[in-house]
Amino acid sequence: MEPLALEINGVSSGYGRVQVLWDVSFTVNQGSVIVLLGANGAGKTTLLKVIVGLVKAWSGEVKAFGEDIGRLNTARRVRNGIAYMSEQGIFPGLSVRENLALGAGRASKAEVRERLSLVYDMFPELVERGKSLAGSLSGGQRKMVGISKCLMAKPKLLILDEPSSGLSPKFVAEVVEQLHTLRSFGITMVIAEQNVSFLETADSACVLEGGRINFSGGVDEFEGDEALHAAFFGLEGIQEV
Amino acid sequence: MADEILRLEGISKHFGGLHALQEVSFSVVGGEALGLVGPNGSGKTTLINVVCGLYTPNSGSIYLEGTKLGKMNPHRLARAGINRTFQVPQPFGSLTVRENIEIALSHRSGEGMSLDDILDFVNLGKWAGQEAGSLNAAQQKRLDLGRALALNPKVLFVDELGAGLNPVELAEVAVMLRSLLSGGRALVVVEHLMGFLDKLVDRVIVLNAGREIFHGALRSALDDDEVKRVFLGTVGA
Amino acid sequence: MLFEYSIIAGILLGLFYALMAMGLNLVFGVQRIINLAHGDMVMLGGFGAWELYYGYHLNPVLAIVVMVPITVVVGYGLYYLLIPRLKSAVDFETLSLVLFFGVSQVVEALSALGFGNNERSLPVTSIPSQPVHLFGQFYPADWWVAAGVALPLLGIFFLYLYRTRLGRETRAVMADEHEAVSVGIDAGRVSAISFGVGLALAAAAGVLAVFVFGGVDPSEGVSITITAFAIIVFGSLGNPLGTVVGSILFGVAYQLAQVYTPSWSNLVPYILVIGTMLLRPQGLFGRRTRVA
Amino acid sequence: MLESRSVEKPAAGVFRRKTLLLDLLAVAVPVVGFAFGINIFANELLLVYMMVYVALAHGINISYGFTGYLPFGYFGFFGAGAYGATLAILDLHVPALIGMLFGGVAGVLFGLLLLPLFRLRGAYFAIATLAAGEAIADIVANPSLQSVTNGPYGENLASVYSSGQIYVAALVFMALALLAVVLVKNSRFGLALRAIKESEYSAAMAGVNVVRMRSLAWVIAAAIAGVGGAIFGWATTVFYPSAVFDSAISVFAIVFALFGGTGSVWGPTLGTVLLYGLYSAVGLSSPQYFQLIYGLAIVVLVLFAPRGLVGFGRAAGRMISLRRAGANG
Repeated sequence: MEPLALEINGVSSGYGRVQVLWDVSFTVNQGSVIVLLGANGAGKTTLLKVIVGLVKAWSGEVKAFGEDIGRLNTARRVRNGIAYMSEQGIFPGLSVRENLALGAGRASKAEVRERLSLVYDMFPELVERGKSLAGSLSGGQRKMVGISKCLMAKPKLLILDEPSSGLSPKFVAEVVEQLHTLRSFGITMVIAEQNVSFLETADSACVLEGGRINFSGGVDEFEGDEALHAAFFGLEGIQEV
Repeated sequence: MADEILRLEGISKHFGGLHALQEVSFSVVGGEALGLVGPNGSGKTTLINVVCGLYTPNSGSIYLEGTKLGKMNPHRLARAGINRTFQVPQPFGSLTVRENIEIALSHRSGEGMSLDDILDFVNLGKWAGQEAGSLNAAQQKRLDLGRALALNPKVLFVDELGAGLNPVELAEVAVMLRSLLSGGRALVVVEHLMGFLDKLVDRVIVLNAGREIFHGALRSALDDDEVKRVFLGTVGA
Repeated sequence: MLFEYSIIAGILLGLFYALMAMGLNLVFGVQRIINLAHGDMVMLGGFGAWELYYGYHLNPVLAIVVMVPITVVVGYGLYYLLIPRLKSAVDFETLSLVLFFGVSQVVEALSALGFGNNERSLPVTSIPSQPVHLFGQFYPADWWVAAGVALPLLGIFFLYLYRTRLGRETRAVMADEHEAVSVGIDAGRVSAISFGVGLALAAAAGVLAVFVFGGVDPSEGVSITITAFAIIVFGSLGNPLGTVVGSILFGVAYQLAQVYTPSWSNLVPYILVIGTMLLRPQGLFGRRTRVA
Repeated sequence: MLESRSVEKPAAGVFRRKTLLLDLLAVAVPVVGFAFGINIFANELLLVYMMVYVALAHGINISYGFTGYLPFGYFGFFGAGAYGATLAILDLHVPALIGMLFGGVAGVLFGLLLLPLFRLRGAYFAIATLAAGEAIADIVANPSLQSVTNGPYGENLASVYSSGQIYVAALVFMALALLAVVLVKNSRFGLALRAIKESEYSAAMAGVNVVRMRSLAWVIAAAIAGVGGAIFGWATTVFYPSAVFDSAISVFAIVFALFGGTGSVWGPTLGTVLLYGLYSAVGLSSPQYFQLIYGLAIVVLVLFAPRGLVGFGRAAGRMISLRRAGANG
């Protein structure tokens, strides 16, 4: 059997003394897409940072492709095929071309050229913007650069933090479309989002609330406005008390 | 109708080209708790920072009990009766819990809770002699609250006191905050957890991108299409 | 006439100052460290040139070629010796300042012990020495040499920073260390190399400083550090191009002061640094950033 | 004291008796030591310098230890004090002892001039004060000011030299500086400073007048440096601008304070006595070796014991008591 792409086991973490995550567990199959939903402050970003090693797990286990990666630093995890797009996602002060080149890491020049042409095939808009500063682009194009930058690493596992942030609904639809394409290439993805539109491209979903997972399952189990409502507005969670 | 404690009129704040707050107005009366809701970056904390003197607004005015506040240093506002807690707690880590509260107590010019009352109220009596830096996050947040209470504020901004608490603790905190409303104090509560707000406030203001998009009862906010769109994305839009 | 003289002299010396300050800005940009020992590295470069000239009859300009790779390696090692331990400190910025202050004291003491306390100078014959006549004024030859050497060195530095993979990674770390780590950059290695490159730039400037300042002595480090700091603050911290422009403006201002109020001209760097910090803390080319 | 208040003082906490007693002992021991030390150790000038440095290290203690602002340009206040006192004595013909107060005033005036620098954070503040110190040194030594300061040619106080008076003045000055630290450490003022150091804005939200408290601490530190410079000048008798506006003075004071441990009353005194003693033994004949030693000391301290001797002692004490507890339990 193929190993799981990602396995999070009982992870707790936080900053300094402030605990943000409590005993979080979930798994992602290879080639599947999972959306981590939750309101702001629910701990989505922290969870992603734990996965890529920017924040240390206080306890628990992080495994990628069957290997325990908890002790590796971020650079090593990235070289092991995990690409990460932070909420900012780009180096705004560097050109688009430089952003993409940085994404490719240590790849050879020929390799970089090849990957660039793949990325440019996917996002033809970026071709003519190669020399512009990434920060000067529109919000939608910036996300394009951010996603392309990750693709330049030829990732096996793609971790995206709020690809919809700062985008108008029109651009959100575009990004969803792009991720849909990536999914068809068989790239495993973990997407942290507030925006439920991303469920369209996902196989499964987790809902984080107050640093804990309170729903986890297939997207088909996750239908109906009520459940979502509860997840985001948290009315039910506390009324039982 | 109870007396108006705090009124904001047309408050705007820009950071360079970023409009963090645009024409925000509201008021709270004594004994009332108002909820302040909105996604990250919607301007809630900026609003508190403006009212509590960390930022000067680019336009608009603030009235405390009917008197217009000019540009005032934060410590003057604190002494005048405006106070807050912090989203990320900011205790004086190398001072003891007791000293943390004493500092604020020494600047109060009127009646109010004693040191022991405050320690009891925020349930930190046992830790009074400990360095504040050694407390856990929830305790530090309560210490923030205790320090704010020491100055006997007329209006208190509570910034995400519920984050990271379990449902039982949340219910306790809600009861604790409700009890602060007696004596004509006003609360403005920033929170993501609607269930928590539901126990505490009647009225909410929803901010998005620095603008008020909804003002009214909490329950009707949850059915408002604009609010849903902001929180959930394209659903219902 | 004197005005034109000040402008030209200011530009010539400005190029030298740019080389002198660039390393300080690079180290600051990458690690947010203010290397208070920077001036002492400049001083060591001067002594290096002196030793190479009298020990091996090596032309000072060639001495730069010899010293640059050595300093890069030394800086690389020094970085790993000092910085990682400090990273975990609460008050990193102030402590790093104090740390490099200590380093500067050690370097100064060792140089005084090794080279003696007297100022040493190199014979002008080691470089072309004919004063240059331009628009009716004479300019000392060593100024032209300093500018003529600084300009290509700065050019090479900018090529490195903007045209190589390492340079690109360096700028990525300067922009945002977390983001850089997220694309797999080994930020520690990049920082260590930048630290070495910063020292190498200082050492290269030190060779030229022997001529521009008329000599080298172990106690000159502090004033060089302050001047370099004034320049990089003025031209915006973390902005290499700003350092070049800032240096030239500083050079011109200093020369104007030298010509019109010579006895007060030494105040120029101090006024520059305090004035910039109070009036425009982001410097000439910095953008005002949001505080929260 | 500093703020009017109608609330009753909480009984416990602010003046914790035991620490206050220890702190007062930290004043008494050095004062008595220096008062009688002169009978044992005859190098009077050295003892005067040492007392001045004890006070200076405590000036750094107040500024850096309690408020977190490190004044690299501390020598600027010192030199301003030396010149302020000298000008008062030579031009206004005040008695030398009163001249020392003028030194303090000069230091404070220079300090007030630099108040806008508090807009800057940590390292920037440190360097800006360094630049200010170098600037005032350049101004005082400028030949165009020869009619006022005698420019680069220095000053001569031989006409008012009195070894007895100087010694007593230094002793009293050191005692006052130490008392100031005890007061700061054990008062609401000190509590407010420590709060400001941790978080300026939350201190303000606790009602603390941040600007006033910080300025007050700064003025105390400046006054200490000013009087210190004045006594130093008086004791040295003939001095050049480069002797009183020497960045090494800041270095010494900072290293002594850090070495002993800031935020305490014992630390900077211990640091000064040990290191300045070492300096007098090794440093005077071969200053480079001393510079090397304290340069290395700074590096080692910052990397391995950022809290100084006192912090080191406390940590060791904690270790021992833990071991004991472990052995008993």
